[in-house]
This record gives sequence, C-alpha cells and structure tokens, in this order.
Amino acid sequence: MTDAAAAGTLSNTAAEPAVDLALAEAHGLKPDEYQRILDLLGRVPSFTELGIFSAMWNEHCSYKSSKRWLRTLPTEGPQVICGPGENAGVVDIGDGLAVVFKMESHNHPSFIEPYQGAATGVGGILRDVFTMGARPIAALNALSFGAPDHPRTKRLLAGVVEGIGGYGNAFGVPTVGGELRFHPAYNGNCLVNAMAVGLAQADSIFYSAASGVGRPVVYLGAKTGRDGVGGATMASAEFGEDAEEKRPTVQVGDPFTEKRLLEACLELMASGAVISIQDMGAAGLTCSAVEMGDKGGLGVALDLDAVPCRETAMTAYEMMLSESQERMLMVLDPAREDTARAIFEKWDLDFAIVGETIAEDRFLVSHGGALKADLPLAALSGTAPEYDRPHLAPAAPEPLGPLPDIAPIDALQRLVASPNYGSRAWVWEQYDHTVMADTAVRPGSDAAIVRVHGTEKALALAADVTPRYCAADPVEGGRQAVAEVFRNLSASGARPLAVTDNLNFGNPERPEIMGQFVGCIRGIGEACTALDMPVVSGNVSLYNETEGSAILPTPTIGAVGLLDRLEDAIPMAPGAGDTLVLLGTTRGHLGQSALLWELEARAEGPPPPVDLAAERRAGELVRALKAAGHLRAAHDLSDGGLALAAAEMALAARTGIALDAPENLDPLTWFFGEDQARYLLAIGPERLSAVLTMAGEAGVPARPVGRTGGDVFALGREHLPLARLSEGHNTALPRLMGEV
Amino acid sequence: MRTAVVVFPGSNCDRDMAVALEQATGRPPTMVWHKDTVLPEGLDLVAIPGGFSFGDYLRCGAIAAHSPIMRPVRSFAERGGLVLGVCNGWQVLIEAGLLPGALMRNAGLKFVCRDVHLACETTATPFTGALREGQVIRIPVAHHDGCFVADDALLDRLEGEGRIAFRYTGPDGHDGPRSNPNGSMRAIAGALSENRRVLGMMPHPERMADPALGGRDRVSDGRLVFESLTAALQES
Amino acid sequence: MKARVTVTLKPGVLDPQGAAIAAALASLGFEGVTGARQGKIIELDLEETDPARAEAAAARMADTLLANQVIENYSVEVL
Amino acid sequence: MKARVTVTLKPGVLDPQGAAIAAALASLGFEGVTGARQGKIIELDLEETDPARAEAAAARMADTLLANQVIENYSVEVL
Ligand SMILES: Nc1ncnc2c1ncn2[C@@H]1O[C@H](COP(=O)(O)OP(=O)(O)O)[C@@H](O)[C@H]1O
Ligand SMILES: [Mg+2]
Repeated sequence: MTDAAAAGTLSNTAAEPAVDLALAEAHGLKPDEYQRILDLLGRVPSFTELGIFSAMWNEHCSYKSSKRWLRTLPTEGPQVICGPGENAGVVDIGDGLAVVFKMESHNHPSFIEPYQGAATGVGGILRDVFTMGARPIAALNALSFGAPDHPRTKRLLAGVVEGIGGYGNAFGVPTVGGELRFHPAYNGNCLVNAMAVGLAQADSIFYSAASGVGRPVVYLGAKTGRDGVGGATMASAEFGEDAEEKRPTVQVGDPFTEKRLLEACLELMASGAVISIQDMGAAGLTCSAVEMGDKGGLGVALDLDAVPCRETAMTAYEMMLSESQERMLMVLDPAREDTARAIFEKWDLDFAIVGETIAEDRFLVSHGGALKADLPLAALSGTAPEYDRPHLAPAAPEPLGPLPDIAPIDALQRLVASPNYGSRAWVWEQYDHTVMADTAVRPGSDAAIVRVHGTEKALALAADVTPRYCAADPVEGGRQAVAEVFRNLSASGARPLAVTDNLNFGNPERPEIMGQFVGCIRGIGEACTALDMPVVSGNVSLYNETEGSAILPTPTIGAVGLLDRLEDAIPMAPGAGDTLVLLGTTRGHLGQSALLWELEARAEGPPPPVDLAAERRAGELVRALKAAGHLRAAHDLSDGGLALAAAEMALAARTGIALDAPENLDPLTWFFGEDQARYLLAIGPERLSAVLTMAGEAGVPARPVGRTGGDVFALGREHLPLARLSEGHNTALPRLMGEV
Repeated sequence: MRTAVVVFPGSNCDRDMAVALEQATGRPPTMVWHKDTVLPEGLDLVAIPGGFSFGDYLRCGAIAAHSPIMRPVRSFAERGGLVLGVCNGWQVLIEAGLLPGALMRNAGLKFVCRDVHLACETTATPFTGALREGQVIRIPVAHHDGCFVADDALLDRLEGEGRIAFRYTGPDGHDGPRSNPNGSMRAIAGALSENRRVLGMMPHPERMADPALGGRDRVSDGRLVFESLTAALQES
Repeated sequence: MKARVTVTLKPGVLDPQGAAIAAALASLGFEGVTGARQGKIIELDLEETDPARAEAAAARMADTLLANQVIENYSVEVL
Repeated sequence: MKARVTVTLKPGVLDPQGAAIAAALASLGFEGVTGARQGKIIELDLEETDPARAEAAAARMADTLLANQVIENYSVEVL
C-alpha cells in the first residue's frame, strides 16, 4: 500500500468535480440517499467514493425496490445446495454432481447495440456459472421484441440472435432453447434474458466470501477500459463540450478471452489455489471487491496502480466503475501463488495482484500514491436503501367480447404461420446447439435435454412466461409461468428440480407497475411451493419503459429438471397410427388467448385460472404413464390450446393428425381454449384403456381426442394438407426477415 | 491405434473428438497443447478438432496454423501420417497449407447449425472405407465460415483425382434447396490431400457418433468415419 | 466511379480481433508491434460520375448501413 | 510509427458479404450501386521509426499471417 493510503488522507484531485447533491443526483442517487451517505461517513464523499456508492446503491446492485418481495419466494428444498445470493443457484443431482444455473437480463444494452449487448449478456451469465466452479453445459435465451412490423424489430432480432450465437458458439456452449415473442409493448424496450446451466462437483462449489487476512486479491482476465463507465449516471454537465468523446463506450464481448478464462478458472480451482472468487459484472471492481469482503466479514485494500488497463490515463473513478467484460477477482492461497501464475501464463491471461484482504471493516482504494476511497465496507451493502414502494393491483381487463368469426382450420393456419407461433428454427440454427455432443433433445421440443456427461442422467431445460396473462392478472400470470415450465419439463419426462427467474418490469416508482411486480412474485411463489420447484437464483430488471409506456410484465422463468436415465425422456413427435389422448379439464377459456390476440389484437377477459394441485397431478401422471411404458409422445398445451399443440406435434413428426370435433363446446373454444394443466399424449391404440384407467386413478380427466397418420391435418371435418401448414410454419420468421 | 487431439486455446470440440476416438479405438487419445513442439511417438492419427482456435479472429484457423504444434503436425503428414481436421480443424489445415482451397463466410452469411446429408464420394480413403460409394449419411454442421472456394482448375483436379470425400446432398441423395448449407462450390463438404491421408471436413462426425444423439431414428452415422479409421489401421 | 468507405472502431472500444492479431504477431517472432486494430473497408461501384456527389452518397450509405456508429467511425474516399 | 495493411479479396473470388451489402443498399433505396466488395484493414503500431523498414516489416507480417494469398491481395501504407 502506498504511503498516502496508509496515512489515510483522502484526496480529490483538481480535475475531479466537487461532490454535492446535484452531482449525486446526476449519479442517480435520490436526495435522501445522498443524505444517508453524508450521515454514514460524517463527511462529504470523494468523487471516487460517490461513484462507488452510486454503483452499490443503484437498483441493479442493491435490489432496493424488489428485495423485500424477493424474500417471500420459496428458496429451499432438500435438493438445494445454494439458493439466491451467490453468482448462481446450485442444486444437487446425485452421484456427487450439482447443476448450477441462473438467468440474467441485458435488455438495455441490447436495445442500444443488439449484437454486442446480447453477446455480453451471454458472457456475463456464463461467467456467473463458471465462477461457482461449474463448466457451462447449456445456454438458453428468452427474447421479447416489439411488433413484427415496427421499424426497429428486424434489426434488433437479427443483431441479438447473431450476438447470442456469436458469443455462445465461440465459447463452445450449446444454446438449446428459450423463447421469442413479438408484442408492441416492447417497441421501445426489447428484452434479452440469457440463462446458463453448468455442471460441478457437489463438494467443490466456489463462493465469493473472502477468508483470511493479508491474502492477495488477484485480478484475472481482460484488461480494464472505460467500457460502460457512467452509463446513466454520467449524464450531467461535468463533461461539457467533449461529451461525445467521453460518452460511455459500449461493451464489446470477447468470447475467446472468456473461453480461456473459463479453462484457467477451472484449472485454478482444481489446483486448490482459489479461496474465493467473484466475477466482475456491472460496476465490476467495486461490486466484486465489496461483495468478497462483505460476505467474508473482512475489509479490502485495493491498489489501482496494479490494475491492467487497456487505455491510458484512467482515473480511479473510471477503474472502479468500468464494466469491461471477461474479468474475475479472486482471493488466492498465497502458498500456491506459483501454481496460479503458471496457469494464468498457460492461458495467456493478464493477471495482477491488486490488493489484499484486511482485518478492519474498511474499503480502501488507492491510486497514483493517493487514497481515493476509504469507506466502511460492510455498510456499503448493509446500509443500502430498501424501499417498500406503493403498489396497486391493476384494473381488471376488458370483458371478453364475441368470438372471432373464422373457421377453426383457418385460424390455425394463421396462428401457425404467425411470427409469434411460427417455427423458431431461424433462431436456433444460428446457435450451435450440438457442441459438447450431449444434446439429446434439440431446440423445438417442450424442453431441451442435455446429458450429464459421463453418466446415465440428463437434464431437461426450459424457459417460459406468458406476459399477456401477467398483464391481465399478475398473480395468475405468475402462477402460470411456473406451471408452464413445470409442464414443459413433465412433458419431456423430467422431474422438476428448481427454477431461476428474470423479472422484467417497467418503472417501479409507478404503483401500477409495482402492483404487477408484487402480484407476479406472489403467483410465482405460490406455484413454486406447490410444484416443489424452489427459486435458486434470479435477476430483476426494472425501468423497462420508454416515455411512460412500459413493457408487459415479463417474469421469465427458467427451469431445470432431472431424468435419471436418458431413456426416460418423452419425445414430442408421435409416430403414425397413434391415438391422441387429452389430459386435463377443457372449459374453453379464451380470455387473453393467442387466438384473440393474434387474429384480432384483442386482450380481453381474465387469463385462464391455474389450479396448482391439478398441475401437479397431471405432471406426475405423465411421468407415471411413461414409466409404465404407455407413452409414445407427449406435448403440453399452452398458447393456442389443443389445436396448436396438435399442430406442433404433427409438424415435429411430419405426420398428419385428425382431431375430433367437440361434442358440446363451440369448436373455437374447444380447439383454442387455453385452460391450464393439460397435455396431449400419443399412445398406441391398444394402450387406451390402461391409460384411461391410470388417469382415473390419479384423478386426472382424460379422453381420446384424435389420431395420427396420413398427410392431412384435420380439425373435425375441416382439413389442410400438412405440407401447407408446414410451409407457413417454416417460413414465418424468414418471411418476417424478408429472406423469402 | 494411437491417436492425438490438438488443443488450441479456443478449441471447443476437443473433448467431443476425444470421446469419439476413444469409443472407436478403445484408447483415449493424447491431448496435445498448441504450444508443444513435438507430437507423441508412434502416433497413427492426429485430429484437429472444431472450435474457434484463436477466436477465429483475422481469418478462421489462420493464427492456429502458425502455432508451434503445427510444425510437427506438418512433418507427420509429410511422412504419411493420418490427419483429420473437422470444421475449424479443416480451416486450420487449409491455412497451414496441408489441404487446398479456402473456406469462406457461408453464402447465407449466418452461422448455421443443423443436420445435413452427405454423399460419400470415394471409399478409397482410410476415413471412408466403412461406407459405400454414394451412401448418404446424416451428421450436423455448425459453422460460420464453411463455404469451400477454389478456382476451376483446382476443383477439376480434386474431382479428377477423387479427392472429394463428401458432398452435401439431400436426404434421398438428390440436391434440394436446403442441402448445401453454406454455398460450397460443387457442394464440397470434405476434401483430401494428394496422398489421401489428410482429410478436412466441415460437418462433425464426432457429434453424431452415439445413437443417443441421433434423435428419433437414433442415427449414429458419424461413427462410420471413426470405424473406417480403425479398420484401415488394423489392415495396415 | 468507385468509393471506398473505411470503417474503424472508435477509440476506446475493445478490439478483441486486433488484440489477438498483435499477440499472434509477437508469438511469430515479429518484434516491436505494440498494438493492432482491425477495421474494414467497403468498396462501392457507383454509377454516379460526379466525385462530390459520389462521396456524399457513400457517406449516406455509411450513415445508414455500413458503419455502426454506436461503436464505429468511418471515412469516405472517392477513387 | 503506424502501418496500415489493407487486405482485399482477389478479383474473381466470390464475396458474399459484399454482395449482401450491395443488395441491402438497394433495398434501402440507394440507387446506382452496381457492386460492393468488402475487405479489411489492420492498423499496426510499430516501434520502428524508419518508414521504409516499417513498410517492409508490415509486408512481411502480411505475407506470413495477415493475408491469405490464395484468395487475398494486400497493400501496405505507412502513416
Ligand atoms: N430464443 C430461442 N432460442 C432457442 N430456442 C428457442 C428460442 N425461442 C424458442 N425456442 C425454442 O422453440 C420451441 C418453441 O418455443 P415455445 O413456443 O416458447 O415453446 P412452448 O410452447 O413449449 O413454451 C422450444 O423448443 C424453444 O426452446
Ligand atoms: Mg413459450
């Protein structure tokens, strides 16, 4: 440590602006938050300190609007090794192995620069997973864009998909699933939620808590630049004329460095040299150093002169706030420093000892011989503001009007060929989804299935939410999002293990938005409890609105399920000559349905109610039917109801399907109703009575509704050549992109 | 049969290749680091795996082609050793001058990952002996720069000398609109060196060497390439 | 008439390609390379015969499509 | 001293990226673009202070690594 730092005299250079309330506000701090800082320190913070506070206390790091609600989520279970609070959640899968996963948003950066925004989003979430000691084995992404015909949509979609592929493909993780929607509510704010799933030894998970005094704090990875410095917090007058030049630069992803960082970290962890580790995400050095100290009950002293920099004349402020990617902070065992050094050099990675752990509860930052920050470390996160923001339940949606005047088969043809329900192959063909040679079920099914390398086991992965439902009734929508991933896993034959969430909402300072948030969390919590899927990690993204117009509430749920043997997997594609059996109760619920929205842009009526006990019974029955050897294929029902589910099965199998006309419901409600807790099963005709018996015993309504075979798709007496359906489905996104 | 897999810092199919080689030969390959300057003694085959060797910056495979390990790989090939380059591995072998032509950005400009069908064009190689001539196999591609380009003279020569190992085709062996995933000239998916002992191919046989990965039909056509190799080496 | 648009990364923007090139040159034994940055050029064949108008047109194309001005700068030259 | 290596595709080598740019410009309503070719530039920071020697060094780098002379041409310029 330098003399000045030791002497403890804090210095603000002449070039640095004087700190006052206006500057604090320009950093996004509220007057009461600034007062809190003054009270805490008993003095005015230095410029660098103000930057540190703004980073630690912004919504992204402090979760100040969401924290009290997140605490209500169920996070425990016998399978959970580590719940929320670390870089990613950790769940036991037996055989001494654990699955490590999390989802995170990169919404705003992707809207500004779609390729790099999405790429660095993927990089960030992969880092979260390997920081825990896990090798990433799969990635998913949930994307929401504006209306298909909005002028920005095509460019955003093309750039985001290319960026996700560009990063994940080079890194070498298979991107196996996700979701993609278009809705005008996302015209001004797209959503890019990336999920990563990794595999680790259950007894060697790495955490961020530092331990031991006087241990070296090591910086590893890419050099630090001015990337992202300031972001929203730098909009003020301080830069005057040359604002353009000093504008925060967009972060650029470097998957090649990330790949080396992954391999180096895993080698380092295996060598026993790592005591604790934290990746540098948003406000990199600040958040990671504080987190390591805080969790370990230690102080940290940083010497910024040692930080590897990519640009000249970087200030302490800039280094502490830089969001340069592909960087890690670690506390190393001093006895193994040579081992560590050899590994860094093998992978040609920059590394430097940038500080040490100290006994006192202080966060000391020195640079150029001067002390730039001297803060009480624990209080930095411990006294971060927390709000109980007012919240209002949203108004009830408009009542459900008359049914569209359209023949069911024509409605289906339009749905299947729409941007929202057309084939996603245009997306996933740009993602390497077969690298690592463990992808047993590729994208396009209910859940993707990847093998647990070297074992009989496999993991099922899915991500979902239905924002239309969440907007109309947040509690029901929250329940439904969890129920749908539960169904995705169950229809694939997997036992649900746990979920991660990515809660995307508008401005929480508006009570109606906060009401959506509170409602969705309540629904998610109830469903996770009822379905035994604890929330082990997650991310909150607020302020997704432009000029007062917010996105639809979009709490994306990412789920992981386990298959003890890959043979337990249930395919989605039936064979020819199968009987189709519908599980669950059909009332023909068309409120907030895909049918109304896609055909007539009507968001009317309440969303379908979710009966969690019925969900559980139906999901368990599907797995039991598979175990009894009765199932050829299964698919869960969601958007578009029975007709769309059957069409997806027919398209996947390239076989015709005939669904019988309903007996006592209107055909549109029967075929397109979105009642929950339903599955469509394909079985050998000879199994029908056994299947109905098992369903009866399980208390799940079941009935045959059609059969597979031929090359025609029929709804009652109306039908279409399968080739027509398929043509519309396959060209939906290429048509949108103007490629066909 | 003794095999080795070359590992560059951005390789990402090295493990997949090792698994497939071990499955076929019963013996794990030696993993060789790009900074190494010698290959293990007594090797029968060196595999250059897929991935993004050095980020695929500058040109795919260009930086890797200059790494220290490529010197011994080149002399191994010159002595008649077997070398298999898959995807990025083919790009590296081309940049290293061990195979002719160039691999450029896909005609569709996008990364493409999906199953393709390949017609086996020659069985007179150690890599394809277990196939039938004209046999159509299904294995995945996953690349951004797989468009094979050469001048007419070279293309004619490759064809004339039977040095095209695989061509993209349709499931029934006839060309369809989606059969050539990258716009490769004359639909070339894999080509051989003059001595027929170095093969570069864009599709990934190692990703389809296990029926569990072959979807509903449990296809494992990639295995044929590895079985050809073991058979060829047993004979010799 | 031909116009050449040269697109380079803005100063300060990370250039992983350039960094990899510099590292590769060093490992090939080229000494004294302290940095490398990669950019691209787009050569346009234009029907326009007036140099000033060709240059203006190329600049409009760069603004709209050829350069991503969030991270890139460009310059235009008529050949 | 800085050297700029410009790498372009040889005439006759197919350039799908260039073709896509020309097509995109046309669809954006830019008229009179009869063709486009894409190339790259690599700007090198060299310790060398003698222009002739810098140029020769950059040319050697291009020969060895920066250009693939099967399909590409290059030119060197000292700035
Ligand atoms: N952005 C994406 N990336 C990869 N795969 C995707 C993406 N969006 C959708 N998919 C895949 O397309 C299929 C259909 O998606 P979706 O309609 O959301 O399924 P479901 O109706 O089961 O929720 C799924 O297999 C999903 O994983
Ligand atoms: Mg969905």
